[in-house]
Amino acid sequence: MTDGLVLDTQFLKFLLPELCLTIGVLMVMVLTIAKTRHNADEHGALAVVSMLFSLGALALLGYNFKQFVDTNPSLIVHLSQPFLGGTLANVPEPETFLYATIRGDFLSYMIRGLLLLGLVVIIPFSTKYLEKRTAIMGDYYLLVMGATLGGMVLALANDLILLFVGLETLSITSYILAGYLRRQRASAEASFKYLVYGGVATAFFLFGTSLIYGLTGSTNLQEVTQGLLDYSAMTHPTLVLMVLMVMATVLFKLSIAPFQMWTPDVYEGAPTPVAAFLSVVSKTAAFALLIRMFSYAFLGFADIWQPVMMLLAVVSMIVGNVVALKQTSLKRLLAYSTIAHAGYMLLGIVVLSVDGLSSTLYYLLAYLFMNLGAFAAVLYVENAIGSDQLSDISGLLGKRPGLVLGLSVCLLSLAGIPITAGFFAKFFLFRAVIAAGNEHMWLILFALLTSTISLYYYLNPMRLMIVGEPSKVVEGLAPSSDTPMPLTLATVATIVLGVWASIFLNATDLTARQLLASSPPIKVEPPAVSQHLLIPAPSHQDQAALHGHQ
Amino acid sequence: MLDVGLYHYLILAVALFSIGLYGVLASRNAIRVLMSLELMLNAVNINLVAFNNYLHLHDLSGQVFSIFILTVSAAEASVGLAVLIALFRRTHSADMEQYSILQG
Amino acid sequence: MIEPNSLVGNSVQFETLSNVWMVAIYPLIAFAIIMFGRWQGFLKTKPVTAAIVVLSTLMSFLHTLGVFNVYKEIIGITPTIGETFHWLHVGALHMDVGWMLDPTGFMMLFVVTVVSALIQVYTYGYMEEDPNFHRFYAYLALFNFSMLALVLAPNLVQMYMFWEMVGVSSYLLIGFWVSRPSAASAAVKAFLMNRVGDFGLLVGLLSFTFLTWAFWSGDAAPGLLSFPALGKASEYLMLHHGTAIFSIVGLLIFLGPVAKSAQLPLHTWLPDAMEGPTPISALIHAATMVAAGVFLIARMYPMYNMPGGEMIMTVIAWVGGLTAVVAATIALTQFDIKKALAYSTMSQLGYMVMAMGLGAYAAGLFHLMTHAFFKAMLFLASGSVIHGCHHEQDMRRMGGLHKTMPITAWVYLIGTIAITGVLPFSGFWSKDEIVAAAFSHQTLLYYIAVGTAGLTAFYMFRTYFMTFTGQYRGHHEAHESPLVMTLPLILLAIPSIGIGWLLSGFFVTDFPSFATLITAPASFHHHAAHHINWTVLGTSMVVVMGGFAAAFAMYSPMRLLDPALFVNGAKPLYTLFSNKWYWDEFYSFIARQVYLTVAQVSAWFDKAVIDGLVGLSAFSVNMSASGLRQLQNGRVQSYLLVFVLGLLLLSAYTAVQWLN
Amino acid sequence: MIETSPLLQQLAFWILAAVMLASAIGIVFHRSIVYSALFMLVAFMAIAGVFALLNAPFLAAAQIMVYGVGLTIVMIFGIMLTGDQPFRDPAGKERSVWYALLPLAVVAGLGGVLSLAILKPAASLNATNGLFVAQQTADFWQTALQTLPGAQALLEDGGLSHIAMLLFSKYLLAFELASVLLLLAMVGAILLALRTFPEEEQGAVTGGALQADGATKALSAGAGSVAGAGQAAKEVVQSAAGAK
Repeated sequence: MTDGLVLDTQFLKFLLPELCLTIGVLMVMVLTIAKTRHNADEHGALAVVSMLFSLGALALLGYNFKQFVDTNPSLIVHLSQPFLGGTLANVPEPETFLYATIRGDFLSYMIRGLLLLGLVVIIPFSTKYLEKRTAIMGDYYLLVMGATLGGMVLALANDLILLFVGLETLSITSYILAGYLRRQRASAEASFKYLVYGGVATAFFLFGTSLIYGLTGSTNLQEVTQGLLDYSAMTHPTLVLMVLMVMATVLFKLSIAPFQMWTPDVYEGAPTPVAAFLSVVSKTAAFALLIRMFSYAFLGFADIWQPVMMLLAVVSMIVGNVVALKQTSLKRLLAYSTIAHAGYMLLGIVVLSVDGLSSTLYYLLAYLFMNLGAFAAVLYVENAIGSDQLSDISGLLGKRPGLVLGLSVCLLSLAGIPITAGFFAKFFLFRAVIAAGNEHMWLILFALLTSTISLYYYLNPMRLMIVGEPSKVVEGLAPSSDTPMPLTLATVATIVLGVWASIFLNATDLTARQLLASSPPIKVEPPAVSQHLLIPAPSHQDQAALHGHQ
Repeated sequence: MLDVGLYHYLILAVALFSIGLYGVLASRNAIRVLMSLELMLNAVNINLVAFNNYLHLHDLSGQVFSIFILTVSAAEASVGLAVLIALFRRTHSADMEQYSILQG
Repeated sequence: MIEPNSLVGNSVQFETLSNVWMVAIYPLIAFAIIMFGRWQGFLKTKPVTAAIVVLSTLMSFLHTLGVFNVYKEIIGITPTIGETFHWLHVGALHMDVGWMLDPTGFMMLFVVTVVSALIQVYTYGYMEEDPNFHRFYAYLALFNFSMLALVLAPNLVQMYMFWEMVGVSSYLLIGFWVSRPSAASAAVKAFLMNRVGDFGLLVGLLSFTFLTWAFWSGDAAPGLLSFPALGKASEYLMLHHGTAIFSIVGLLIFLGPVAKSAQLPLHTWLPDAMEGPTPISALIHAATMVAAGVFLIARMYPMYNMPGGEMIMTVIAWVGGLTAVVAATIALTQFDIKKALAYSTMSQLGYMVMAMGLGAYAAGLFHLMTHAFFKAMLFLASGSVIHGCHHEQDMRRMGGLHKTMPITAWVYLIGTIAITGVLPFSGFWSKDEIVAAAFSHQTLLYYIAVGTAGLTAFYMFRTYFMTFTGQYRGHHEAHESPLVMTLPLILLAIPSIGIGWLLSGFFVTDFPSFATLITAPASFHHHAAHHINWTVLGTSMVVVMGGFAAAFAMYSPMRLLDPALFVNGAKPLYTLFSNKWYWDEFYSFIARQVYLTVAQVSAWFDKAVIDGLVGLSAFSVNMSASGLRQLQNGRVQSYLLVFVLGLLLLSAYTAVQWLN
Repeated sequence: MIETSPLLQQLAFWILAAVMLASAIGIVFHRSIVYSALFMLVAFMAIAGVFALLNAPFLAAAQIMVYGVGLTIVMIFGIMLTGDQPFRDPAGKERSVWYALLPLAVVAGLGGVLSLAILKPAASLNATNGLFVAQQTADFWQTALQTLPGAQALLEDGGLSHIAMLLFSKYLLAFELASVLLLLAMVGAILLALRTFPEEEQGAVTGGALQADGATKALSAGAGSVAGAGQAAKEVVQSAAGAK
């Protein structure tokens, strides 16, 4: 260590998207300072441009991906499987950079891509919302980009310290964002609640992390994983508390019951685009954290956290879906729906299989668009009628057909109605859980039951908007057929993702396989070729007899 | 008893953490809540430095971790106070009981 | 299935074949242009809108023609070709999308494109005054797209999707005049009736899929529910689950066609759907949508027409036969010209379904084809009459229109002769084959078929005489329709006259006959390509002549007999017929009485067990929702308390797990 | 420092621990919030002492700078800005006693479980009191000083250069991200605490607020200063690295 600083600058290339984003943050900041009068559009445009640059950089990072493809021609076959058929034999080892504190695996690409994608959709509709409510626009972009930066670092971190700093960058900027409309009491209150709750959760996370450090003497995730393996066979309460304390914080970020109680209050009080950000971008980053910690570092302690998380996933589904039935505010309803969806997504991770992980990643992708679409629609509704109460949106179809159509598609997708992405996400997820073993049937039972309950509160707003008598606010509204761009984008993506699910599933499958293949304790078995849904597949003789004449 | 070792520091940290947690859970004054939060984070720092000193002297990454926690918690505290000021402007009270218009 | 890439041929030919799906895309493009095109001026004018749609249909027609030529040249006339892509390939699930064509599909493509194109031309004249002209054309294009895509579907999954789309677009078209309450309710009725059928179809498809799941899973398995593999899958179903299950599944699927082709007992929507604009009646209720039901039966033939499927076939035949006769009797008493034609459509569809049920695959589809032409023509002619009489539909206020509307009268007469099945006209050839099939299979159905032919002759000539002969009884001066409406009529008259003898293989021997072109896939009952059975022909001719004579006696200007004589003489029968066999009343009785009774009983039951399971679970969901909301009291400190408490409970939970 | 006599070290620990816990309890329970803030200062100083005992002199200094100075001042600013009667708890209707008892039970439960868990002997490792194997035997430091780089660094300059090296190599990205975080927190704190922005003046909310605008600015400056203190700590490190 005392040989002086020798840095391998290779890692800078890998961090190109983050660098682009940081430059964007600084540019927006300079613009904010330089201009006496804020112009929301300029800032927004600058933010979106830097996001796009960042996304482009991420795409450029295909360089190691491309190398891999060049050396593995079978990958092309794999990626084009929906059209050609074929299988992938092996996945590449993930790379690490900067003293192994950064991990360049497919998961980090995928999560960073998701985060940036989410933000690109969020920023345009944020502008529309905030410029009506506050004069200070520039700082918003600054903060929201900073939060995303934190999330991206979270996704690529291979070190507990980096993980922590990324997490806190995301969290602290989120606290500020939740209170962005500080002149509104609700917004300030949401921010303060979120901060206190998040602060305590952070303390718990750190306490658990300090125990990890105590046990292994390292902060590097790989070394930690190796070090914890020595303890994985032991039954000692310190280990349980260590795992549970870290878990509580991660699940708090995911709003899994019983760590979910902040969610509805914060979503309701925060500005709507921030609520969208928290429910999509922040949650995606939290999933990265969850996967890093539990599908990797704590894999040896699966017998501690697996039953607990299964239980909590089910509890979240129940709590989220049941309490949503009683909501009268659309934003709050979406907050509870978020809790329920987090429960579903958690299922894919707790079953610890390639399929499960892959379908959770696909679910995240689908969820990103359908939930952003729903939030965008709610935001435009709020902008139009100044309220998100269910009683006020009644009969909106006559005045805002485009909005109602978009919101309906997104709600149907959230409810899991066929041909939308939400349906396929649930379908693949449930399939993966079933395939992981018969002992998980009770999870599916609860998932199906609560999905049925959820139909009511997803369809109720649609019923009100489409066949309800126009409410007073709606009656006074001038008709307009405008369909805002972000909403259209999200709606179309919701359908497209559903129809072309195979392509995305191949990418998530690759990611999941690489992730679980590189985690030391559990060797991943090659997935069975024919995983059947309900009825056992026929033997080979049967197959031959059946298709012999074709 | 007097032979102080790692476990003394760990228990000290647990005690500090618990007191801090109680302060967060039970204080009525919002500023006191923020102060208690800082106590909890400091407890973690004690843990980390103790571990580093007693178990893992091959490098000082425990201390580095503490420095980061220190930095971040300072940022968190200042943001917390700023939020509190904004909230106080609307409610004219630092009473935690007042901060509950969002519910249900 | 022969894949195009296994064909020897030049690349142009290959391209032509593999681009067949474009046939369905042209109307979709037209729809998109009209619906979403934001251009003003030129594109918004009515001629351009109409031209875009007509052109798209013509493109479809020409493309079909081109494909047919290539197809015929390089692979002969009968095999099935197609191309599919994996759409969802997850685990055992192989869901494909793509296209498939066989002679039956080609026949449908030709009929749909030709009839649609002519109707779209006609629409320009009929709907010119309508303020929502553009929307109407957009819907027409959408409907066309759905129908063509349905025909091209290579598997039941894809077909079901477009089946639903056809339903939706027909709903839009029937309810086009939304301001008329009767149109709106007719649209809703059509939609609901079709929902009943579609639900049966969906349940049938799902149960078929699950019962034969093992067949469709595995690496070498064919795409889910693909038509070429349907026969094997049905054998699998029969082998593993027995005839009873097989028949139930088959009949559930048959419910789809029952509703879509307006067969008993799900037929009541079709006459009501005449509330839509007349071109729609011509398009949907003569040539395309209702034919989709028959087409589905044809596609399901590998399943229905196999050893053990006799039960299904019998049910299909009888449903068809009964529909034919019941609809014909109702048509006897109608005074609304469109309603009369609607019941006649139902009756003719009954013939087709009966033919399919009798195993006369080619005959049924042949009748579908000839009927599409002459019935579209009849509807359009009736539209022309309605247009000329200033939206008058009651035949009692028409009459003598032969003088004022000669072209319409002539084509209507041609259509009438065609539908009655008089020798050289197209209806004769196809109906005769069906009657002959009934003759050789089911004597009772044969009598029904022949009797219905007589009834058909009577009511069709009745409408003709009432409308076009005698004195004009209306108030406004009638006038002939413009050329844009009469030209399609004249063009449709040509196949109505000629297509029958051209394709019957009887007169024109160097052209392949319909029966040799269209053969049932994996047919079990080989219904021999029959020669004209002179007994059958003679009998039906006599009966048809009888029907004509009766109509002539009662409704021609000579008035040899007073219809009232019969009306009063057979009062109960007349009442029954004119009240449409009380089907509507029956349904409202079910809806009102039975449903109400059931509702009361279940209300009692609900009350009795309200403290039981059902009430309790709803109650508990409700209460737990309220309870959980109570917990959400707004205090962040309580939330944190729950956080820590949760953590403690979870560690206790883990400890307990460890102790076990 | 390592050679400090064990007895003195132990005595110092007990005194610091007692002071720390007592003042922590003072923070939570004292009726006056201003006293609480002062107790906080004491607690932070005691923690700094503990750091010094644990061979972390740099951390002890940073603790005094960031917490002892910066944070306490910000808290006092906060108290001044939010309490009309800072020496008393906020008035309002009385809370039920459960609001104190229930947290107490839960926290006692958690503290108890945590302590028991940490102290529970681990059977499979030959240690007497828990999972963490304390290696400090008599000759531990002798071997450590010869073999472990961390211990050597402690002996050399209290670990300062070692920490600096870590920050600028292994934890470079975390370090840079932390600066972005501080920047954003500063922007956020100013944004949230400032009463009005120039852009907002026309729509300024009137009435109610008790403070002068100058006080607000002082607070945001204070908030900035805490963040600044973090930066300052880093600058020290930076200079140390430079010196190296």
